[in-house]
Amino acid sequence: MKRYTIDPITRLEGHGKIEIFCNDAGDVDNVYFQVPELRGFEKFCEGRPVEELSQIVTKICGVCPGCHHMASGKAADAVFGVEPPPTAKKLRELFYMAHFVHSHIAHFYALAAPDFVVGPTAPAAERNVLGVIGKVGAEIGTEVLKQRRIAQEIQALLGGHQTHVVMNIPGGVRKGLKEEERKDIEEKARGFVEFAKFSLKIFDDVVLKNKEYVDIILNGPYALDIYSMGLVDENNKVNFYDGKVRVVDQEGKEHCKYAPEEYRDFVAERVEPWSYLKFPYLKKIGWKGFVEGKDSGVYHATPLSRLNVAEGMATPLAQEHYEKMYDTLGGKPVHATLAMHWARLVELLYSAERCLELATDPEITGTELRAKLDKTPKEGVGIVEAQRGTLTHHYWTDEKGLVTKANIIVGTTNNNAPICMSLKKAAQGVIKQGVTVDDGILNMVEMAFRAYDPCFSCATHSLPGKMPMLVNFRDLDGNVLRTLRRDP
Amino acid sequence: MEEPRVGIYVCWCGTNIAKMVDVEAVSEEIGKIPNVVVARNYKYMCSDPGQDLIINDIKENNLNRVVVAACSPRMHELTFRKALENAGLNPYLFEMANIREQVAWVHADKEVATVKAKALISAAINRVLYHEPLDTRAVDVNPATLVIGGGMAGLSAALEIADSGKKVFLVERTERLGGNLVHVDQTFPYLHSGQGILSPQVRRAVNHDNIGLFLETEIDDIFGYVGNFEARLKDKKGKEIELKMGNIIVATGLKTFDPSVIPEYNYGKLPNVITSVEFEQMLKAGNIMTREGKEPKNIALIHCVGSRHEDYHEYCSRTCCVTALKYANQIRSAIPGANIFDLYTDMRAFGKGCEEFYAQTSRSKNTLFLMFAKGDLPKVSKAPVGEDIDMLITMNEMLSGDEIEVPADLVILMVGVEAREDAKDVAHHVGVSMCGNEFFIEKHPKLDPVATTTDGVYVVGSCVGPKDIPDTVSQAKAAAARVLATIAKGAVVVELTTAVVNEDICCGCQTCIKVCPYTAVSFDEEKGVSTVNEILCKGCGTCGSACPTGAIRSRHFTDQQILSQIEGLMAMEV
Amino acid sequence: MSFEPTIVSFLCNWCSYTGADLAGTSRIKYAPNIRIIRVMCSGRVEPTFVLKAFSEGADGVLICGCHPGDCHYHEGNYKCLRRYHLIQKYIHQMGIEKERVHLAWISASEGKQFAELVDEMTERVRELGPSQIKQVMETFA
Amino acid sequence: MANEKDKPKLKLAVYWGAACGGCCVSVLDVHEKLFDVVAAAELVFWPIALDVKYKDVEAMPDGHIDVTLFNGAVRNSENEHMAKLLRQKTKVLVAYGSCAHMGGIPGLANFSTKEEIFKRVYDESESTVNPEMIKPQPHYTVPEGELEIPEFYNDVRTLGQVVNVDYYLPGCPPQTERLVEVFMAIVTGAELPPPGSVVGALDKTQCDECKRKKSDNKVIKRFYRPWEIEDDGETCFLEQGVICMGPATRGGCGVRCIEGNAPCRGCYGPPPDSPDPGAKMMSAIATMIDANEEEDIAKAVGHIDDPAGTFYRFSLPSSIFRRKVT
Repeated sequence: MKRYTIDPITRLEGHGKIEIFCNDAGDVDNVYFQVPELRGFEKFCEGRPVEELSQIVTKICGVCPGCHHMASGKAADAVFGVEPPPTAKKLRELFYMAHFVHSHIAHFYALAAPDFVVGPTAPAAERNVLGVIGKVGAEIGTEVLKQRRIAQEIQALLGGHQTHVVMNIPGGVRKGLKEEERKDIEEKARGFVEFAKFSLKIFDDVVLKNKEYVDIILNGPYALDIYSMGLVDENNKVNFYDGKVRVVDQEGKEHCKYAPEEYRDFVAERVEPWSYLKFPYLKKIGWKGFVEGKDSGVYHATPLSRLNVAEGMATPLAQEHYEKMYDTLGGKPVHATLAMHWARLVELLYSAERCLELATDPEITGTELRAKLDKTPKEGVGIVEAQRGTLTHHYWTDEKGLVTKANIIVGTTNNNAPICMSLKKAAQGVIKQGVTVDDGILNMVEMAFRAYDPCFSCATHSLPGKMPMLVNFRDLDGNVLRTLRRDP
Repeated sequence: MEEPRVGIYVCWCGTNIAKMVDVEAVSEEIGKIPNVVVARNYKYMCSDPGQDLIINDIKENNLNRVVVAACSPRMHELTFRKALENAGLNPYLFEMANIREQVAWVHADKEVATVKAKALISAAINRVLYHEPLDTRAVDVNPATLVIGGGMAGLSAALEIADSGKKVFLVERTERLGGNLVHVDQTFPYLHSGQGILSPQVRRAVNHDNIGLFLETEIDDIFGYVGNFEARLKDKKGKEIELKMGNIIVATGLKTFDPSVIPEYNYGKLPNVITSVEFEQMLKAGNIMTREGKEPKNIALIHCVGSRHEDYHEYCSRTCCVTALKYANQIRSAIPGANIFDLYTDMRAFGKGCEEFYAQTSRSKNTLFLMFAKGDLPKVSKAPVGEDIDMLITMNEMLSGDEIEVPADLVILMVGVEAREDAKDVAHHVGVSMCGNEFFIEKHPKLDPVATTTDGVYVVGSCVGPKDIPDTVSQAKAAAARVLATIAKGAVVVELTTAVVNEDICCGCQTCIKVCPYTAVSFDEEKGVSTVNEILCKGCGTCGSACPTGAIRSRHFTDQQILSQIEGLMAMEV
Repeated sequence: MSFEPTIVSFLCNWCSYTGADLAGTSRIKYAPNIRIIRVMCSGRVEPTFVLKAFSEGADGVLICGCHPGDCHYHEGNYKCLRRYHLIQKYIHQMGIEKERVHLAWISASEGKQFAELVDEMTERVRELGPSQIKQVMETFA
Repeated sequence: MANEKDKPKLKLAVYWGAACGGCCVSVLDVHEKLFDVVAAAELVFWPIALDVKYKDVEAMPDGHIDVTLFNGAVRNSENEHMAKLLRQKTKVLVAYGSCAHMGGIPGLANFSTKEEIFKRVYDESESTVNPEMIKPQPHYTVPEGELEIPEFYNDVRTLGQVVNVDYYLPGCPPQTERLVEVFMAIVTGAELPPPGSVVGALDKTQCDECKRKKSDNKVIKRFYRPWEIEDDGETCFLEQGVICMGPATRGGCGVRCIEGNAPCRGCYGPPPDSPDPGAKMMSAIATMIDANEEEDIAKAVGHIDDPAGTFYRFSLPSSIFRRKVT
């Protein structure tokens, strides 16, 4: 038996590792995606004052700290049984939209674009953001970095700290928005909308006008027949900050729609001895292993799944592109993994538009920033949609508001099983008897993985974006027969 | 910092330390510790030859750190610091390990005691490694002196200083000078008249050009430091007076014990049970008689009233015994026929001429000395009707071993003395400590009996403990001499074991400002940092411990020194 | 052989250290487990010293200052009392028994009381057993 | 160093242990300056970005890498292995960010044991269904072969507790400007402080830069949690009774949290020569209590919730006690 160890030092709570086992015939037997690190936030959040958590949990991930900050902030509100005043909620969402813009821009240009703009089989050396720039022009590269910076400046302005935000306090936010600051954000938001539109145009020109790519998306070994999860508002439109979690099945039929505090009735996590990261699944369906189909509780929570569960986008331009995407890809739901890139761009546009809406909302400069806390703290759940999946924080406290228990389901964790399965499928699709495994082949496998934008890969935002890749051909005893890797 | 070269000296203190600590073994083992150049042990380190050992080693082995393991630093730290100075080494490059009071005298197992001694010494070594040379600073001495209390002690001190041409402010809370002596008719053992002794002194004090007299005046507050004190006085009308002085002599005296708390004596219930103070009034008035106006036939004197008794005061009031003898003599000359019963526990007639006075008194007729056991108090009760005497005293007489009844028309309680309840306030104003029975504590009971732990503040007379007139006066004059000496020098040296701010670290949070009880820390708006006034700072170190940045260092008690000392303590664990 | 605790003690110079000296001059015997460090005022004692003592292997820490109202520096002992309460709360949170740190007031005249205090403290700590901190230090990896 | 022109590119490595990625993001936050950095330095190892494997690092000659920015604490066997390897291969090893510097937020795990953490995460977690009580195993055999993951340690350690560190660059994450300053100093061969120093942070603490109004009124009757007061947005937090780590935390971050109306949390660590990262502040806070009566003091202290988590929020592993005694 051969073993391929794809050892991308990747990031979630630590470094990811992919093990591909092939049978003697040279066909892929099985694939394991391992997350080899744990930090145990659920444990050491115990004993901390609950208002502290929204600052502590940002350290779960420095790439999407804003998501944890928001989920935690909402959980803390719930613990005190309060709703923040409208201004506070809108300021949080404004921050959050900037967070999405910054993240989605980076992912598309640094990770997704190289595969399409430069081409999946192009020389590795070119298949990175610099390659993209080579294709579409240097000023765009600069523009990418600039937009990302601007998005981060907005986060710093509202959140105090550009990375590990200190915005939330139980019942609201610590800081209001001045008119001149609002004006500035409004300007920047207009820039976002333009840039999002431009990005969709690039996707249109480079990907959609290229039959080969569309073919890869639709017919490549990149489709999973699993459930979709995402957060929707009262009109079942996509929402990242607030609403209910909706799950649809393979045909797009609603499986369930639950409020944050009900999450335990619908989601459960499984432990495997070979990974520190747990595997969530739909509780009512149950765990049947790493398999597809209606009877398997496996689901994904990604840009694509979010669009799948929704009945549309809440902003006009995003809605247009939403419809266009499903028309092009043959109606809802879409299961083609690589369609996530498109979906992500639709979300980028939505975030930009929503950012502008909020920046021009008269209430945004209001001065009522905090609700009065008069109830005894007890228990609360906060859910937001993180870039990388539905994020759930659940806290219990004593009467002083000191945390006695915490339970957290991180965005990427939702996709732990799907990632394993996509990788297996991709590997089975491309690594076959007689196929010499080369750089391009490995990248084909990697594309499946990257599509999820798992939190670990997003740390590479705006750098030459290429998953490090190493393949060891081993004999049964695991001795390396031949090593294959890409040169940077 | 230059390579530390430490000298260790383990003192036997005769047998005091040597019999409980294996000094040989200790010095040998300690000698192996890095940086230790010499390790010796010697019979008496504080003796001249002992100090010479250190001085020579410093010169010959060019030591730059010295540790002496001996008695408490409160005893001899200064002695050895001087030795370092004489050898040309900064006195602060020295540390003491207290292996007498903290080891030899309090532990019973030599092996354990020796281990502990080693630990304390290794801690001292660890500490001294981080000692730094410290400067001292000379400050001018204000030639004026504040004397608190206008009794015999205060008067004597004030006059001594004033006579030498220096200004004195004499503060007395009552409306007249003289203190307790005012009540005394005659003094023992030579039966001089109290007035005869007192009035000339009072007269001189009142008219003395160098004495500013403040009657019916109390201390409101005192601040400053040796050479430069400032006092705020308040007189009866509430008027405030501000004064500046360089030294302070505390002579606040004592008060007599109130015997009504002793059930056995029925004082306050039986009209003819009186205190020695009240009896003095009779003697002064010249007529000894009962409340009923009759001349008493049987007169009893009871000793140790409120003294030498665990329920009241454990200490001896020192003057009552001889005073009682004095009464016996005075009564006999006033009422030759009277029977005098002297009920005592131990007759304490020490002091010049007192024992002779006792002998002479006991030889005289119709004075009967009866002894009761300490704590086994006689009981005074009304005599049954019909008897022609007023009261009966029942007691276990020790010499005969019989329980006897003593007849009495007049019972004189020889009341003891105690500290004034307001002594605490004074102690606080001048910063002196008090011992358990509220008398002030001297800097050293033997070597420095009139000074206190606060430089420039002296305590004299009965506020330190019960005293007779000669002791009081000599203390007062001793203190006066000390004060005059500093005035003559014109300057005193103040230690700079003060707090100091590292301005490169201080962030200006101002946590330290309100922490200081002496307003020695202030905020420099310009620099945005705190600064310490080295003269006002008394070196308690509280600000250093309150500083969140570590910018404030408590000189000679730095973090580094103390933390290193802790390591040393543990290094020697077995 | 029964466990012999080591107790590091911080005594203020004016009251407590003098009181300890008095215990000595009065030849009052007490447990040899105590190791004394002199500070000018209990107000100089800060958490760092206590934590350091434990990390070096002390099983208990005894802090003594002047009685309330009698501080040679007016209020240093109150500052110490405030820190003492927070130190206890902290070490408790770190899994160390509160009782391993003790604050007591000893005046210059309370030699007897000091000796008794040392014996009590020694017994209290003996009952608690050895402090685990030093072992944690050694196995920390 | 050699003069500007013929100077070879600086060989730079970036690696994380137990970290969140924020440190890496802070490196990326040079934004448009990124190209200048790439011009001045050759990234020889940055797992999240480059295809350079452990093996390749092992193959490098000792001291091959000029500067390594190691972020993250040491939490498992892999972290430790890489820390030692990179120490060997690096001339200047920089503990980058709070986790490598003091243990950081992951260091709070030293309140618990490995067993307690596993129990909570894999057994007790309310959303977890694990009747067989399965726990991740460093070595596990699946039908197809053996799978390995690093061993999870009981203690979280700082980088300095595992290997010899040349410089500490504090912050959670370090302010990018500070990184660029230090980076440029190294590139231009400017005078570097003695090894073991903290770089990229000020000796003075936050208050020195803090714009809030402060006075000597540091006396606190009652401590408040941030949500218990109406922060006026301009008075020193401590003077409002809210514990702020500012006075005991190095400046250099631009008082960013306080600018966001949150009290300083202490990520930049204590000023120079601090024997313990939290004890000084603990002492200061206790001293501020405005009470002398024992019961009043106890009451005031009662309102200081979670002292260990407050004074050692980012520094538990580097504290005198290192971890909770269990």
